[in-house]
Amino acid sequence: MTLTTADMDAIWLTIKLASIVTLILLMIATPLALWLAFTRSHLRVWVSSFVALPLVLPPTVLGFYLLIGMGPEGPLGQLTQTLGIGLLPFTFAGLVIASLFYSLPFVVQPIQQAFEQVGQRPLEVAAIMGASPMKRFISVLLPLSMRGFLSAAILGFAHTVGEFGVILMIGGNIPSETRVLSIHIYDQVEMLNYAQAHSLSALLLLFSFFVLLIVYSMQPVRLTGGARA
Amino acid sequence: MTLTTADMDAIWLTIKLASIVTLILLMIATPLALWLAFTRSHLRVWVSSFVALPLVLPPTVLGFYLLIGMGPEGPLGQLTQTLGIGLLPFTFAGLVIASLFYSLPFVVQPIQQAFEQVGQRPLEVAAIMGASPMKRFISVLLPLSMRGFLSAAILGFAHTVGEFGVILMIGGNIPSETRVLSIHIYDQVEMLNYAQAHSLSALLLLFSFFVLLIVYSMQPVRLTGGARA
Amino acid sequence: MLDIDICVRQGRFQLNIQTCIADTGITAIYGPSGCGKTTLLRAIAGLMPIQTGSIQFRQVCWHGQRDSMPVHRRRLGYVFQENSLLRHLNVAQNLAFAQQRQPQLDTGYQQELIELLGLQELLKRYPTELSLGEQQRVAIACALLSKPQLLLMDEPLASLDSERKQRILQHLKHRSENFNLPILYVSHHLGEIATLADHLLIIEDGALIKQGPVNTVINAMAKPALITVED
Amino acid sequence: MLDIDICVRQGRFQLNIQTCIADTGITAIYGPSGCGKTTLLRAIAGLMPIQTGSIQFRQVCWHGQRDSMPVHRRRLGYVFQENSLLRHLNVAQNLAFAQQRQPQLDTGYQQELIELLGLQELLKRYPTELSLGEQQRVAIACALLSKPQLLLMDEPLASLDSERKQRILQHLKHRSENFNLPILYVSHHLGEIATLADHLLIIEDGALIKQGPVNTVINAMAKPALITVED
Amino acid sequence: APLRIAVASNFYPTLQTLVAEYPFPVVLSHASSGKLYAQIKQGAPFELFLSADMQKPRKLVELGLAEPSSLAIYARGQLALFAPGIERLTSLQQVFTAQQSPTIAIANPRFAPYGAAAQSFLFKHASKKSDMYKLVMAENVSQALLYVASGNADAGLVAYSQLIDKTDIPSSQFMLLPETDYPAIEQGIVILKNENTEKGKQFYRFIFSAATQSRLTKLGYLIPESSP
Ligand SMILES: Nc1ncnc2c1ncn2[C@@H]1O[C@H](COP(=O)(O)OP(=O)(O)OP(=O)(O)O)[C@@H](O)[C@H]1O
Ligand SMILES: Nc1ncnc2c1ncn2[C@@H]1O[C@H](COP(=O)(O)OP(=O)(O)OP(=O)(O)O)[C@@H](O)[C@H]1O
Ligand code: MOO
Ligand SMILES: [Mg+2]
Ligand SMILES: [Mg+2]
Repeated sequence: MTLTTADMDAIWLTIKLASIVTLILLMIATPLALWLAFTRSHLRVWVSSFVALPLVLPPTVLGFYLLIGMGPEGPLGQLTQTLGIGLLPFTFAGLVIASLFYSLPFVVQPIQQAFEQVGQRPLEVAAIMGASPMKRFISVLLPLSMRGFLSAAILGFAHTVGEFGVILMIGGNIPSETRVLSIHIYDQVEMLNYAQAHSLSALLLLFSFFVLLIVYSMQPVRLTGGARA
Repeated sequence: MTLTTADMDAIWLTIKLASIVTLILLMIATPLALWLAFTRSHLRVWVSSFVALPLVLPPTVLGFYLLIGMGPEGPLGQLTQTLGIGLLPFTFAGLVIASLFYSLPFVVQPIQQAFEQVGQRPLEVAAIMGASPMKRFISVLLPLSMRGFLSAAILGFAHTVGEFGVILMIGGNIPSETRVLSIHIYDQVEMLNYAQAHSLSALLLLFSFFVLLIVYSMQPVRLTGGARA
Repeated sequence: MLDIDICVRQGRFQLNIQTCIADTGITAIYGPSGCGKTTLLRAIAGLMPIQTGSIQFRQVCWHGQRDSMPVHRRRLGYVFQENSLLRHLNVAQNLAFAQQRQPQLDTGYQQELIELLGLQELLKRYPTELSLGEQQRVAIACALLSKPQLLLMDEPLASLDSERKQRILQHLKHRSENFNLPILYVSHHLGEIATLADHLLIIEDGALIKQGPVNTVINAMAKPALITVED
Repeated sequence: MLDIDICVRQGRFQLNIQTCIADTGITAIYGPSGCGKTTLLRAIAGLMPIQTGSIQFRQVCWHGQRDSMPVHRRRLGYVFQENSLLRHLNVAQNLAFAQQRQPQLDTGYQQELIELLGLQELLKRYPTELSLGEQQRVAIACALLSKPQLLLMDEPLASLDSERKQRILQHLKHRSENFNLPILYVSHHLGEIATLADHLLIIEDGALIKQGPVNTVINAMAKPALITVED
Repeated sequence: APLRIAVASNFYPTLQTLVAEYPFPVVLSHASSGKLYAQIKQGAPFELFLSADMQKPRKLVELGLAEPSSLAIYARGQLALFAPGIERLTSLQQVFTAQQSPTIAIANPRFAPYGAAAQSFLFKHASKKSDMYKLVMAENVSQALLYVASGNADAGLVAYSQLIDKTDIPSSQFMLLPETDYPAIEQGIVILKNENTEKGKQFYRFIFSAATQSRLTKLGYLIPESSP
């Protein structure tokens, strides 16, 4: 198969988008998951439900509301205009923001689950040994939750790569800016260029499979699976 | 707001689809997660990667391949025809099968993570007390993994409710049979019936929020979070 | 008789034991920390992969060349050195779970053990809500209630006070004698061993170095200091 | 002086202790299983919510009406009754982690402890790859290496053999005397207490029932049987 | 069983209006023409296909999935310019004078016929170089309209049928573009080879009836010069 410039652009854009979104998501999800895992506030249930909400909205519908929300009359749009950023739809930044909403629950859940499973004892041990809350978080909680972060990163990255409906809605299909691979392949299908669609899909699958293989292979030792744990 | 018959049909169809899919997914994912969590086979990495694959494919592209695979010339289509079931696309059964592929990784991951965190000791204790492998699974592993099953069920159900691209492709948008709520809302947007789209989305959100609230509230006691665990 | 002839590896540690253990009375296992006592009990229970060797209990093959009897069929009681309870069940449920081999709960004996071990107040509590000594007491009750044909105990009384310890030891001795229940009892406490055990096995560095009736072995021990220091 | 005046609740259990503990030498804490020994240590360490009361150590307020000093600032060593190690770090890394309060590793003392506790072979191993006695030894090393001003030990020697136990007890005594390090030492073993401790606290059912120099208290104990049975 | 019709999204609202007067039960499934084509190829249970273009129905005929003789143009789409921000819209140039580098929404020219028409119109009346405006492409004309309606795009080239008779869109905000300035949007119909062919033929005749064809002109379409 031959890759056209348009193909290469779409691939590169997709990798860029998914990487940036995954990174930001991990940064947002970690404190959120921390709070959800350890708080005793009754707000917990409400926040949990709220975080999971984008899940149930069909992507195109979510995209529809993001389009309105980021538009000149929408709250987000008014904010970005006041800040002098302009409007977000049809820009790469807009895709990033939309993807953050869309993939957040998939990243929060595994991290929260991992935090909950660590339990208090390792944190107590570290505190006794003189570790400040920050150090406990970095050198105890994080490494013990590696398995959860791995799941979170995989789900977040893959979900963003496979994202379609939201981007279709707010992207505007602009080459090199918002035409990611999923849209690009879809275009081929719509244009009845099935051969090109097949090739691109195969490439995407192979690449993803390869990435997943690597990530799963470097999975950390199972810290709790030992016979005596 | 007033709900038309078409609205009601779509809502009912969605609830039916998501419930059936979630149930089947839990049944498929449990043995798979069990194997993934406890095997030492080097196939593990390959199977893990394979399970996660549907994630990266854009839904419409996944739908496109399912359409071909379930069609008269596709392997699945040939199978169903030989079995005398006929073809699956554009039927409710077809939606169920497609959703299974689509949502599987979201259900396998949390269950697997939960199984891994249980560790060997509780299973050893139960075996010593005379529990057969089956009993160990049912009365020890399952209850200790409840948190994971909860996450899995929420993600699976919600993801199926929010599913759009795949269903649009293989469902054919047939009222009462394959026109689920996500498609129905999108139709309203397409037909510029924004008001109706808003109402339906609000309904979906409220309903989902309510369900999530209930599910999160009945979350089991944290078995490992105790101060001395 | 419990016939053991096994070789077990764990990282760089290797356990090589070939012996016959009496299937009556209490056999104490003694040895320095890390010598392989827990590993031995786990191997007997079927919880460790055995490299080569065989285990036979009362003429029945538990582990042989070709196959291995699954753990849940071996009719064992085992008080682990730590975490012997199911953390998702409360104390009463743990006791009930331990009796699944019986057609119905042995309420008489259960009541006796609840009194002996002082569990009355604890029945509704979950393992994470118990002190360590309380957990050990519940674990002993579970092991006894499961009507085992062989009882494995890995330092079961390490966190108990002397008064209660004495009563429990008496009960174990009585139970072992009257119900034909052999007990393998790991302890670091030679005083405890002297009062309780009939036989003694001494392990060092993964190998059996001495075995016999408890008095003979203790008297013959190379370092009598061990006994006098403590008692 | 360690001034304690606290009320702690845990389910239906209540601990009410008001006392002054000497800030020199070794103070043993003794009492039946479930009486509240672990709870007391955890409260002192700042790991338990305290209902009402205060804790002062050497004139510094650790817990008062309004605020509470965070655990990591209290300069404590604590050997927990179980799971005192960080399971994602190997032994050497645990030892290093314990020394984070110091500007640099105290390799001299670390080497001394490694020999005393026999950890040489274990440095590369993870906690799950250690026997229970080995874990306890590593935990003792960590607690001592963290240069604490107060050392809390919850039955730290329960799974160790007598020979090693003696050497460790000697070291603790020496360390406490020469480095002005008070030690609170929970034990069920009156023999051990008699040789090791300077002071003794007896707790029953959440309340302090006796306190004083170790010999006075032991001699005055209502049930001398406790001592003779065991020793 | 009711008659099942696959209809291109842009014609769906129009067809719904028409079907209201059809005496027999009809089930409409709509999607983009490309999707419907793929579905029909895989055995979708439709009796009729109303596409947005001629290419896809023709291909289905070539594949032997449709009645060759039934292939015909049922309507010709008309392009409209929609720019709600401009008072008294009369030409595309107003969009450029009102704002520098305006955002213009069209359907994707690579597969949506309205998109292709819109693009060629733009190239003719504005410029090929995109520094004069920012072009955003929607999946179809409905979405292009949404881009404009939500204020994210300043103007859009959409289907005239979407705007005509819309109570909430004043006629001063859009204008019909001259038919000669873009390639004709010929929308094709075929009868699919299916058991229900008879019912399909009946509806096919209904579409080409004089009454229906004249209604189409009121709904924003041009009718084909010759009907089958
Ligand atoms: N989470 C809890 N909920 C209710 N009761 C609890 C909880 N944790 C501990 N307890 C009770 O508090 C009491 C004191 O426990 P603690 O662990 O302090 O005992 P201890 O003196 O250390 O006993 P041991 O010698 O067995 O370790 C016990 O009776 C125990 O059952
Ligand atoms: N997973 C493992 N990998 C490597 N070595 C191990 C592993 N588990 C245990 N060991 C080693 O095996 C040896 C025997 O351990 P075991 O637990 O049987 O000792 P033990 O006699 O019960 O000691 P203790 O009295 O301290 O409980 C120890 O030296 C221990 O370090
Ligand atoms: O209905 Mo179309 O194929 O988007 O112009
Ligand atoms: Mg052991
Ligand atoms: Mg305790």
